[in-house]
Amino acid sequence: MADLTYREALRRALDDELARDPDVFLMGEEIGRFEGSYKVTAGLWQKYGPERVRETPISEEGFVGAGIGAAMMGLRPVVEIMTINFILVAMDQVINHAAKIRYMFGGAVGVPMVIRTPGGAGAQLTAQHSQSLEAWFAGCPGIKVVAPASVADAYGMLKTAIRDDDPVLFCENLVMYNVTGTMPDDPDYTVPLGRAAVVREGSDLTLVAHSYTVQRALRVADTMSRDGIEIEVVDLRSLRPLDAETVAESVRKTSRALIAEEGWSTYGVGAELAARIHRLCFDDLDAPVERVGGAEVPMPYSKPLELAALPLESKIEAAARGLLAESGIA
Amino acid sequence: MADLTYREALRRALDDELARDPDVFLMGEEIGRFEGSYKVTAGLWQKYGPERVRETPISEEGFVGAGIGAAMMGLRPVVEIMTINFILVAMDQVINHAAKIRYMFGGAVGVPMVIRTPGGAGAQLTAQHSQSLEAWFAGCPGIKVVAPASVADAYGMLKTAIRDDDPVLFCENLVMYNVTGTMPDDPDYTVPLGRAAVVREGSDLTLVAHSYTVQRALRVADTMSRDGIEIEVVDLRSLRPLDAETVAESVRKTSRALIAEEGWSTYGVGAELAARIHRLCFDDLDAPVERVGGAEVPMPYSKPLELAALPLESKIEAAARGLLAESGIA
Amino acid sequence: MAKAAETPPDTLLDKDTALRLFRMMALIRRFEERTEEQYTRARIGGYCHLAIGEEASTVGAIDALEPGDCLYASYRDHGTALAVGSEPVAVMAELFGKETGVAHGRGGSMHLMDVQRRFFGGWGIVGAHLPIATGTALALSYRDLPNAVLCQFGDGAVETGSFHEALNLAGVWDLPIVFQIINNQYGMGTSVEQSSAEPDLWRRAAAYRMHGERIDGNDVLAVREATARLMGIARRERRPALLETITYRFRGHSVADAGKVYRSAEEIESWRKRDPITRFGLHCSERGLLEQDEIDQVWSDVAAEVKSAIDEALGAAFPDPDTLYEHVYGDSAWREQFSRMRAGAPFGERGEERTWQT
Amino acid sequence: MAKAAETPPDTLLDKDTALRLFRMMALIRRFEERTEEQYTRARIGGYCHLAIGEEASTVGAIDALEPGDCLYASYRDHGTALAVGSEPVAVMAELFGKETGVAHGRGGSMHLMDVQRRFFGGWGIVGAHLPIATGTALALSYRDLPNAVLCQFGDGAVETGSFHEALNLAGVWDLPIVFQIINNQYGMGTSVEQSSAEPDLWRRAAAYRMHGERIDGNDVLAVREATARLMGIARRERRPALLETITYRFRGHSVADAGKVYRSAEEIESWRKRDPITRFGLHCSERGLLEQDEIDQVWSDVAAEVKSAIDEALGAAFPDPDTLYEHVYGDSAWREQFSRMRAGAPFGERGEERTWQT
Ligand SMILES: Cc1ncc(C[n+]2csc(CCOP(=O)(O)OP(=O)(O)O)c2C)c(N)n1
Ligand SMILES: Cc1ncc(C[n+]2csc(CCOP(=O)(O)OP(=O)(O)O)c2C)c(N)n1
Ligand SMILES: [Mg+2]
Ligand SMILES: [Mg+2]
Repeated sequence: MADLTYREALRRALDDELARDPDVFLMGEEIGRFEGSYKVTAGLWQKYGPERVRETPISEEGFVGAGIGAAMMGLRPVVEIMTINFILVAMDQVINHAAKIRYMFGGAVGVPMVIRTPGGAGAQLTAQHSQSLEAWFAGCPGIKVVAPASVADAYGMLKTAIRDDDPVLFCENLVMYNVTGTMPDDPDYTVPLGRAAVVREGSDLTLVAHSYTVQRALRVADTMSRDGIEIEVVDLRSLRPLDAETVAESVRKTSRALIAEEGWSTYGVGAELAARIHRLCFDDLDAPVERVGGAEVPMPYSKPLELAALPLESKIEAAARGLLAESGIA
Repeated sequence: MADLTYREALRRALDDELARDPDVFLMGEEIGRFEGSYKVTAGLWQKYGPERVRETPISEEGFVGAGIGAAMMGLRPVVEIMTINFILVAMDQVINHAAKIRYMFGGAVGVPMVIRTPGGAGAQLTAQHSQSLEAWFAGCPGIKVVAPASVADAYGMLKTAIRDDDPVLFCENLVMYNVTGTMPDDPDYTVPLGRAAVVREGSDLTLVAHSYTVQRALRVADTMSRDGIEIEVVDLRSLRPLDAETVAESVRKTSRALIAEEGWSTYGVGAELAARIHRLCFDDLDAPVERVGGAEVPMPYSKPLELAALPLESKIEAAARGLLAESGIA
Repeated sequence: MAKAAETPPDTLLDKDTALRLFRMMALIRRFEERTEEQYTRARIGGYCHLAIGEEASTVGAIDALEPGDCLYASYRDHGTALAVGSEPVAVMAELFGKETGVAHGRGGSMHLMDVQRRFFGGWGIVGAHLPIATGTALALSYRDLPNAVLCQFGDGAVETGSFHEALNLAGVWDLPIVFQIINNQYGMGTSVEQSSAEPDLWRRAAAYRMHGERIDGNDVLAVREATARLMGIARRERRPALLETITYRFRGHSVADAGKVYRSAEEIESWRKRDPITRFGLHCSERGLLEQDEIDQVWSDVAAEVKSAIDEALGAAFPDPDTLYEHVYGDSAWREQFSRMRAGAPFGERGEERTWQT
Repeated sequence: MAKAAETPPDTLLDKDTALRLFRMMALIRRFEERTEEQYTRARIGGYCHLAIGEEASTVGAIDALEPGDCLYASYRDHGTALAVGSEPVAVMAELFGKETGVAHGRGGSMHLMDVQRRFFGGWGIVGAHLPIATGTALALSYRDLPNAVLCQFGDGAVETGSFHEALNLAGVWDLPIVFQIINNQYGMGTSVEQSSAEPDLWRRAAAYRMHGERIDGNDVLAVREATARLMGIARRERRPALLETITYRFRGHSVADAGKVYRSAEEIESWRKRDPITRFGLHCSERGLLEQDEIDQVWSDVAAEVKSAIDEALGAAFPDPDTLYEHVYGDSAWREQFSRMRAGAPFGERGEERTWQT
């Protein structure tokens, strides 16, 4: 077991897969000489050369499309979109193309492509650079959407995603990059896509989150534990498919569910999850499922406003306490 | 009261607003000489000329952006995207720009623009031409999303949308265009955005839908009424904001809720609605909220497959009966 | 820029080639005419875009491909599929939505393809397949293969951002790809003059320091020569090119469009006089390459071929609705998981969990 | 194409103009330097893109605007805002996220604007403001106003689909707009040669039958002359143009980038020698337009101005967090409805419905 950052875990997964499979190549803006806008690809251009670590012009629509066309030939492109906000200019390629090709062509050809992209907010990057749009992609058949929230998952899921035969949107998070954690020593370590994980056990309330919000959830659980309230934290890990069963199992035990996410709640990840939980745990719930998300505003720049908009620990905690109160635990 | 088609109601609303306000202009592909791909703008180019009914090249990103820039100058562009599937190439303009400008610029300038676009499936148009993507937009602060399901609403809501000071995504439906209905004679008739409507009263189950699916819902209600089951049908009309209170009021009465939609259920309109209903009607529900949507596949071409994928009346009815059975009514 | 009049030297043309080209154009013409008829008989659904009049642009270009070359096309792709060598019956079966269709009935008219023959599809979002085709060229280059990509699209696609990004990538990365504008002079009802600030579309190539060229797209030999030459350069020198072939669609944009509001009867008539098939037939008989009875024979052969394609396709089975969830994802574990989903229910929900049936 | 050396005739230049141009460039330089310092003192958050070295391209162009002309810029916009005439204190307050900022603290560094002065913003998605600026030109034309739009963006934006669609629309619709590429030779760490198949970016204009021109962007007079001329044509003849101004950013892409991995020390040094402000100062003193003590006075004036802007902005109030939901929608009924939402809860949910506080 080694301690390293989320960024470094991703870098190692890329390095390992580049070394393992000559069909794997990276593509994106500034991922070479510049080492990636967030330095995830540092050193790989030097190591693998410009063909396998391909720097692109500012043409997301173009190079996501190029990734698709290369993947249809059996290559395994790992495309970096600098932040998820910019994927909107390539949305047609992702939704109308990558996700539909295998089906539309009757199974004759697939698109084994990974799109890596960080989302999230908190560094005053303002409205056009602070979004968490993953729920939209998770609503689309034909792609898989994952969002690792730990160092080990970052490594293990990225490897699995690269080996997957279908397009995978691999959601990272700007704030996660410097988070440290432990990683198994096993170089063959992989994590299957599509399975949620209970990352903290508890009996009083199930708190579900994904990506960086899992870290917030764990901190809230720690804080509340001091008051004798034990929160079970479920890390979704995958948004499509959604492992509602693991969540439901937890809720059946705790009878209460709170979902926290960085994106906007309305029509967000928590909407689907709340719908599922109510359906799967109808007779087990002591109170309706509660949600906390980012404030439904274009993210403002000014720090006090940004703090008011973010789903901070204090807000998650307040919602958890509200939920407990509502269902009779004061 | 006059009987006319949904298409004609839209055309009249455009005509009336063009006549009323010189700042209103239309923009889109084939909306002039060609009269619109689905003939909604028939005759308007002849009547108002090429400046006010502006034909565009195939450049959705370009002309949606141009609509924004014109709206920032105080004009009121009504932009037609031929079908909602093509809006994905202009997604960045809608989400990162239209929706954010007022806020990002501290309220100094707004974007009074309407984007009209039909969605829906059923005519074997296949994967890239059969989607219902409105939920994604409805998840974004800064825009409003509406989807009229009747002739009168088509007319009244389009007028309101054009007069609104913010960007409105106005979702039409390919199958709706030929649907006929009655329209009030009042030339000043408008319908406020953001309010759902109970379009059929009933006591046994609340069936919520939007756009063309409301028509399906009404047919299901008629059918089941013959067996003595009375379904209350709520037409959402607006997806953002979502009038959850009108829905909840109905569910408090019927104790059962089923949501039907043409899009994919997972992370769809029904997800948000189910989450809200459970929250607002926690103690009133006899069974968990049920959902029916389009099958989660890229739409196949072949008729038997397409029929299997569509949320047809038979499937809605089966779900309604299942829900009634589940909550003790056989 | 080669001029429209510069028909390439006849030395290129032997009898076999003449027959092959003529036969393919005739097959496509006949196939399209019967397709229109099948559409009006409601055996074909969805959109139906015919390319009657554009046969030379399609056939001339595709005839220039070598084994291993890859092809992309727009939704106006019936002729493309036939030219590539897909079985007419498999193409017609696709239009009928049958399981035996080239895409097993999943794709329909706009999404024909034949991956075995390296035809990577018919695509429905205007301009969007250009970046994808560019990626396939990137794969050829990455794997150091000696082939190139031919990417066909309409004049309307030239105004999309995808066109710009794809051509720039191909240029800056030195990719083996030829972009062919099948300029039929209209995108639906919009003329090139109305949609393009530079109506000489081939000139757009200069923006990418790329070779650009316009030729008479109703001259199958000119198209074939230019495509062969440019694909040759793409294969050998990894230099992309933009080829504009000027042609005309006799029918409306789709079967739903009469095609008459935005263009005059005279204009249509003047192009009918330049019918690429009649013209090539004349060319061949003038040069003694094909006799009139051979030409007649071709027409009756292709008519029979199309007829039997229709008959056979009519008899084929529709896909089993139970296979609805197949091919959403590729690997078998996933396939299994998803095949048990209940139609209409949220993703991942199992049919057997519910007592009632849909 | 005008050559870099062709400095326009000095007759254009009177003392007032010389002083105004010099003063504005000096103000921007000083402002940017102090901004960098404020950033390192953590008074400014988010990204911070400095345009030190690019002052002539900004100031020369904006000085050529007439009342009623409209301006768009990219996120590298501190100098743009100042050149437009926004108060330094309001700009600095925005960078500090204060309520008195030009966007009331909502926009920050990348989204400065001043609608009163027709500066329609600083935009963060590369290339995406080009279509928007085109729409503003369309509005000018629709309303038959005698003005034009100046739309500035970086060399990197030229490879986006938005560039292509915007220029084509402007061309085919004859809109009054000048597209100015502020070519600082890099998009982050990527050189123009690496990202553009046609590195002479001005040549891209030909693809839209548009006038294209490259000038020395470190020569404030050349920039001013070319902009004035092209804006004049845009205003009078409704003809768009593409203007490329070659310049260099001395700093990294943002404050987080040292700017040294992708370019050599020699290269940076060689450009420092062409510093647009020093150069213009020299030009003015050689021609007797400005004395050295006047130049010194300008530098000390702008230093004082920036200092007082900082001091005043520091003292200003932050926005009230209770105003978080203001300006999401415009009309007051909506505003009221949304202002009662509970932060973090799904949209439309009211705070007062819950017993507990956030
Ligand atoms: C992005 C996008 N916008 C609009 C459409 C609708 N549409 C389908 S075909 C077409 C015209 C295309 O014209 P052209 O590229 O010249 O091809 P042609 O039909 O002439 O073969 C349009 C606008 C689309 N499919 N995709
Ligand atoms: C669509 C999009 N892709 C990527 C980015 C990230 N990004 C921000 S600035 C930049 C470089 C832009 O270079 P250029 O246009 O030359 O402007 P400069 O920074 O040199 O002023 C990139 C890639 C973005 N903001 N938008
Ligand atoms: Mg065409
Ligand atoms: Mg630059």
